Amino acid sequence: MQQLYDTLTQRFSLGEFTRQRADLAFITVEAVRLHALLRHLRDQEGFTHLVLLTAVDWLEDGQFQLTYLINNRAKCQDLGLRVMIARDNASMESIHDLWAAAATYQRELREMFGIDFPGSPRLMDDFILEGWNAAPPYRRDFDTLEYSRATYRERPGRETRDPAAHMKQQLYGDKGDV
Amino acid sequence: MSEASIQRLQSKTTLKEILEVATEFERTARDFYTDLIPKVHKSIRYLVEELATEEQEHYDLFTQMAARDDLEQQLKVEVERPTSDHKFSDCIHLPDLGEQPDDQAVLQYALRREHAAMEQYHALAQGTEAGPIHDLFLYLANEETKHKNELEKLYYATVHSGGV
Amino acid sequence: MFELDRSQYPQKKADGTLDIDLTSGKYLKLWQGPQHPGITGNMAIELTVCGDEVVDATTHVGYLHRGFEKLMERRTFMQCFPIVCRICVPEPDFNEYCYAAAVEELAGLEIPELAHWIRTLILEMGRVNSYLMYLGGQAGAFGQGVIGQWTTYVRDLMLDRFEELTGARIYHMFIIPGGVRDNLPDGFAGRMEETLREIESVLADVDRVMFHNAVFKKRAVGVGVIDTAWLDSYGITGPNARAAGVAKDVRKDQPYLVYPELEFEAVTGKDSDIYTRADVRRRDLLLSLDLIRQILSRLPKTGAVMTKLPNVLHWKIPRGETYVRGECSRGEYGYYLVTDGSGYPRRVNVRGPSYTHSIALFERMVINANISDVAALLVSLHTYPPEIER
Amino acid sequence: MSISDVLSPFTAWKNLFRDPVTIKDPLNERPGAARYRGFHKNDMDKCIGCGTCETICQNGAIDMLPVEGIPAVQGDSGLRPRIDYGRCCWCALCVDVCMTGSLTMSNEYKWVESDPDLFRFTPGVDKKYWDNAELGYQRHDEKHLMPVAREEMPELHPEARLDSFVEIVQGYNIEQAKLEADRCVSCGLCIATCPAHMAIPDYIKAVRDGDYERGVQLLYETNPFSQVCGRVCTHCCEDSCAARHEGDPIAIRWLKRHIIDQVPQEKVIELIGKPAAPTGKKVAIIGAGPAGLTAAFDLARLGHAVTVYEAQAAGGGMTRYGIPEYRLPYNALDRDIAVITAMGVEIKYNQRVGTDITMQQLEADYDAVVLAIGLHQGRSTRIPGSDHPQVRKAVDLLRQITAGETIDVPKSMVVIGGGNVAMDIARSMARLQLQHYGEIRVTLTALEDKAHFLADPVEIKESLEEQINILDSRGPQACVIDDNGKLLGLKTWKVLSIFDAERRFAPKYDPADEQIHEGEMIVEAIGQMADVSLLGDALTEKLEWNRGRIQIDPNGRTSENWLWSAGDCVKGPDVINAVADGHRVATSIHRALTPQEATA
Repeated sequence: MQQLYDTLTQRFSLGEFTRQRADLAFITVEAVRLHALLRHLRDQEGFTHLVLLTAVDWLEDGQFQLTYLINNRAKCQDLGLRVMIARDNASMESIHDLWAAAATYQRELREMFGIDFPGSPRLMDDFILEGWNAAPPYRRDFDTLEYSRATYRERPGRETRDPAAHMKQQLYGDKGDV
Repeated sequence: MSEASIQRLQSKTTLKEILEVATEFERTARDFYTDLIPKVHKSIRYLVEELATEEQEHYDLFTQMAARDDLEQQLKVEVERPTSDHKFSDCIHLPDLGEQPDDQAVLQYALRREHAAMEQYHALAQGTEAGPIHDLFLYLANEETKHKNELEKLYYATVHSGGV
Repeated sequence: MFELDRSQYPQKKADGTLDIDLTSGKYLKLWQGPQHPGITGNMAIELTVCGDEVVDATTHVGYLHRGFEKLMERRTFMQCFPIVCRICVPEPDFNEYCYAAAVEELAGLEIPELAHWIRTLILEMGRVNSYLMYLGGQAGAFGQGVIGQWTTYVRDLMLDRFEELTGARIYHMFIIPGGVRDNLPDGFAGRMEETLREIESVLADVDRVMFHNAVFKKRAVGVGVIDTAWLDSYGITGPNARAAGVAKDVRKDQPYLVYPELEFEAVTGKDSDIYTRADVRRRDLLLSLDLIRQILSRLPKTGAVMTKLPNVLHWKIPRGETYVRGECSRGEYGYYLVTDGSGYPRRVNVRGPSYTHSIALFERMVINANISDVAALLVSLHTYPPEIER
Repeated sequence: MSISDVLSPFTAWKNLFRDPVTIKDPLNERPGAARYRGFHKNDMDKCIGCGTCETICQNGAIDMLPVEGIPAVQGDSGLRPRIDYGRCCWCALCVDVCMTGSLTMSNEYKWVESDPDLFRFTPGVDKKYWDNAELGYQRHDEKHLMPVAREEMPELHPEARLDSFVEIVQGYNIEQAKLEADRCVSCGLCIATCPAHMAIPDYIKAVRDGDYERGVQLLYETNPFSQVCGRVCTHCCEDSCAARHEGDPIAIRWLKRHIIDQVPQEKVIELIGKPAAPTGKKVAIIGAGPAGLTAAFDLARLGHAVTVYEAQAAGGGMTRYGIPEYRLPYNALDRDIAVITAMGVEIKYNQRVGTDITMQQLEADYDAVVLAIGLHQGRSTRIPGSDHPQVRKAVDLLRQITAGETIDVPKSMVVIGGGNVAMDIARSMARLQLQHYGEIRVTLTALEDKAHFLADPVEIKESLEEQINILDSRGPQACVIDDNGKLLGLKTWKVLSIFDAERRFAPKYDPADEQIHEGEMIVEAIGQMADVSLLGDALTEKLEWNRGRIQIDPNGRTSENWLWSAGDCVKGPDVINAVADGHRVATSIHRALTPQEATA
């Protein structure tokens, strides 16, 4: 994988390289260079299989990480391309022209993370969440617990005690001055 | 109560007479502890007070016993003099605990005394045939044993357990 | 005009949308699912038909969305373990394996040898279950109800084996981060052998009644062909790819667990139609039976089944990311796990093979198909909706 | 396609003659597999209500609730898990994680009710037909979800420590401490047992997080003697630790020490902040031991002017003058005391109340007085010969060693007693013997048998390592003195039994088994008492007493409203109890000194 990275750096400006396993590495790539790099990897380096495309929300950094995982079956290699994009008005170039299946991934990312992929087919069609009005739910700032508390009724009759607090109340507590 | 009292005890052989000495034994002990109360440090006064109360209870018990109707006949019965008599009578002596004995000294004295009493009543029980008197002595022996046990526990807690 | 290239019909506008007038009365919108018996699981297909020919199709998923990927972000690494299996009902074990392996890799845990063997055994047992269910479904899509009755019967025997090994029939929750929960029970291999023989005997019947059946062949041969050129474009893996003649099998391509030590060849076909895909799966099922025998005869009898874990209540894993895959009955199953040094996963992304098969690929394949073949086509892609929407 | 493809499907007809393969009556005939994860069982005798099952349940299916007839006691919260089967997913993580092994699963899986609320039940309390089921899910023999063995504490080997008073316990390094802290399940059962109710799970979490400053703040919330308690606390918390049931309890004491070891003293002072504004009230404290100084610390932080009167030349009380340096180095103690004095506490050393200043004077000069004098007087067996000058008391000798006085080290000696003080003096004298004569000849005799020694097991283990000749079940009878008045040794009888059937002290001796243990010196280490002579006769008479100790109310106040008493002298010997007592009297005094706001 190091060899591949060395080859690629001669043609592309690449970011951080992380060797995860002998057959898996991650490379950070600038958003503008991604499409060309993917095309090169697909057509010249044998990474013909788009394994998955997904996003990671680094809320504290104000960034989304898009991960394009591609596979070279012949060489038994997996390469993850990390693209960091701004979280606000997040937008990324579509790759549906490289892999038809990418359109589905991009549709889901639009729905779940609110990331725009201009030009991607049927991007604005509801994918899973038909009629969803709240914030994109896979963003880190969407609180599922709070949402479910606000949306659903708690089953009545549930209560619990913290052992330490219960023991304090039962065994010592603040008896006060007598 | 020294030479004379030993003589007195040795000369008695009927149950009635032994019982009288025993009652006397409890009475003198009670008076001894009662006199001791104001002399000891206030912090251990509770100990002497408890001992005095205990002896008073025994004294009361003996008095009640002597008053029982069924004893009247029995009291004339001759009883074999117990072998532990000597120690028992020893304990009637008022010990020299000094001017202001501490808790350990009081406890040691009380323990020795209870031990002797316990043996004495056991021996008396053995010396009487099965029947109410026999049971009574056994009961008394048991009382003294219990008291002694309590004192030993207290002794252990007071003297031995502080050095953890 | 249909005699030439049917895929050119209906014509499309420059922007790729259909050049048809839905109000013309020539077309009909037809919904198949989510409760249609020919649909695999809770999904729906919105068909636009002209006569009995499909001119457009849109798949609708989301009936089963439980947000597992998000739920995992607020569960500790061990707490995620019981929920991952629920992502895929008929073959839950790949979730357990991929999740556990990803966690172990990022946490730097080595698991004992015996656990590798037992994990492999479990995965092959799960594959058998999944294929048995598929065979019944594929035959059922053509109206052959009896096949499903037979395969369900032998699947139930395999569930008994699962029950005695793992303590549960459907959601096994047995491949735990750190290893597996226990060794095989006494006498397991013998009872498994009986089960395998019964499955083989039923499969012989299935072979006669389903695969050597004029009706089945008539309906399945030459229908629903996947062009090998589509494989990469649509991310096609597993039997769907192998039936097209490409020996894509993670067990061979990127061997994991104890597969390097087992003797087998990837099962392939060449016609890439519904029949071939069914046949590839039938033979793959027989291969699994063989693999189970190989495993049971070779696994270590004793040894640790789990490695020592840190206290799982506050188990933290350093920042990192990885992807772990396995070959499930439907293709490449994978977990992309990102950790951030906390006690919770930063992101878990589940790659189920159905994701591309049943949406992008299916929507393309179903064009110009006959309405009566739609269900069979979908089943032939062997898709499970829960792994699409996770 | 061939003719056989038309015919072969007809082979299906053979099944016409087969029996159905379904089980006719599965509800009655089919037991779950031996490992089946069925309905829960909970063994009430083993469950301690730690709630770890609730913590791990990812479904939120478990509630911890009080149960009639199961009171909260030390080491058992009295709560029991109630499971909501509307949520349970049968993953059995609760069984795997259970700290006592009480929570298990049966192989039963059939339960029919018309009322859905009945599926919320407390296993082991709500009786079910599967309570006695023998089969069911078994977690693997080795518990995997957390380490059960304590991280080993680095210690000096006997050879390395025997000739000096260098501290034996080395303390965890950061990595070891994290591993040990990692084992804690944060159930908090220990908090109730700790006399000072320290925030144990929280400060252990601080170790896990590496946040030592937070750790120090947590320690100081409840205990200004972390250096001391981190080394010599009786750690009764560890007896309540949930981890002890299936492994070693968490080394709570060592983790406390680890925290305080990581933060420099100046930082500690900075972290706990400045005291409140002066209130103008004055408090005198008699005795600079843990109880007195804890009270002093609290009161000073509340803004009161605190003066501590200490008879010895240095502070710490029994922790300094009773505990040998190899267990508690003086500099560790000094650091604790320095933080306390940094709060403005004035300690007057070498000031013996009763001699240098009277109680009456203190009563007149201060708004409140705390008596925290400890137990510095040794008890004697008072066996014959025990008044010989070479029969010494352990506390006196230990005090002399600490004070650096020259001790006439005997070539051979006998220690009477089986408690920690006996071990302390035996081990201290052994070190001195080795320094002086190059060999150790210390015999320790105890009334108790080894199984009932009062000393900590680790003390006994280390004493044996240090060549102390420990003889158990020996009752001292007399100190043997020759005609010239020279002490020869101790005569003991074998103790046949020490307690009677009712666990009461009733020693039985076997006079036939008599031994004489050679010794130029005999040290009595059987017990201690408070020297209350400083009170004077008048105050002694005025005060109420309770079985030999000054009577105090629950807040530590005596019958004299200006006088409080705390620590060993009223509660018996224990550092952490003394600290707790110090807090108690400080709170009480603060309330007494602060004008009460009128309540509506």
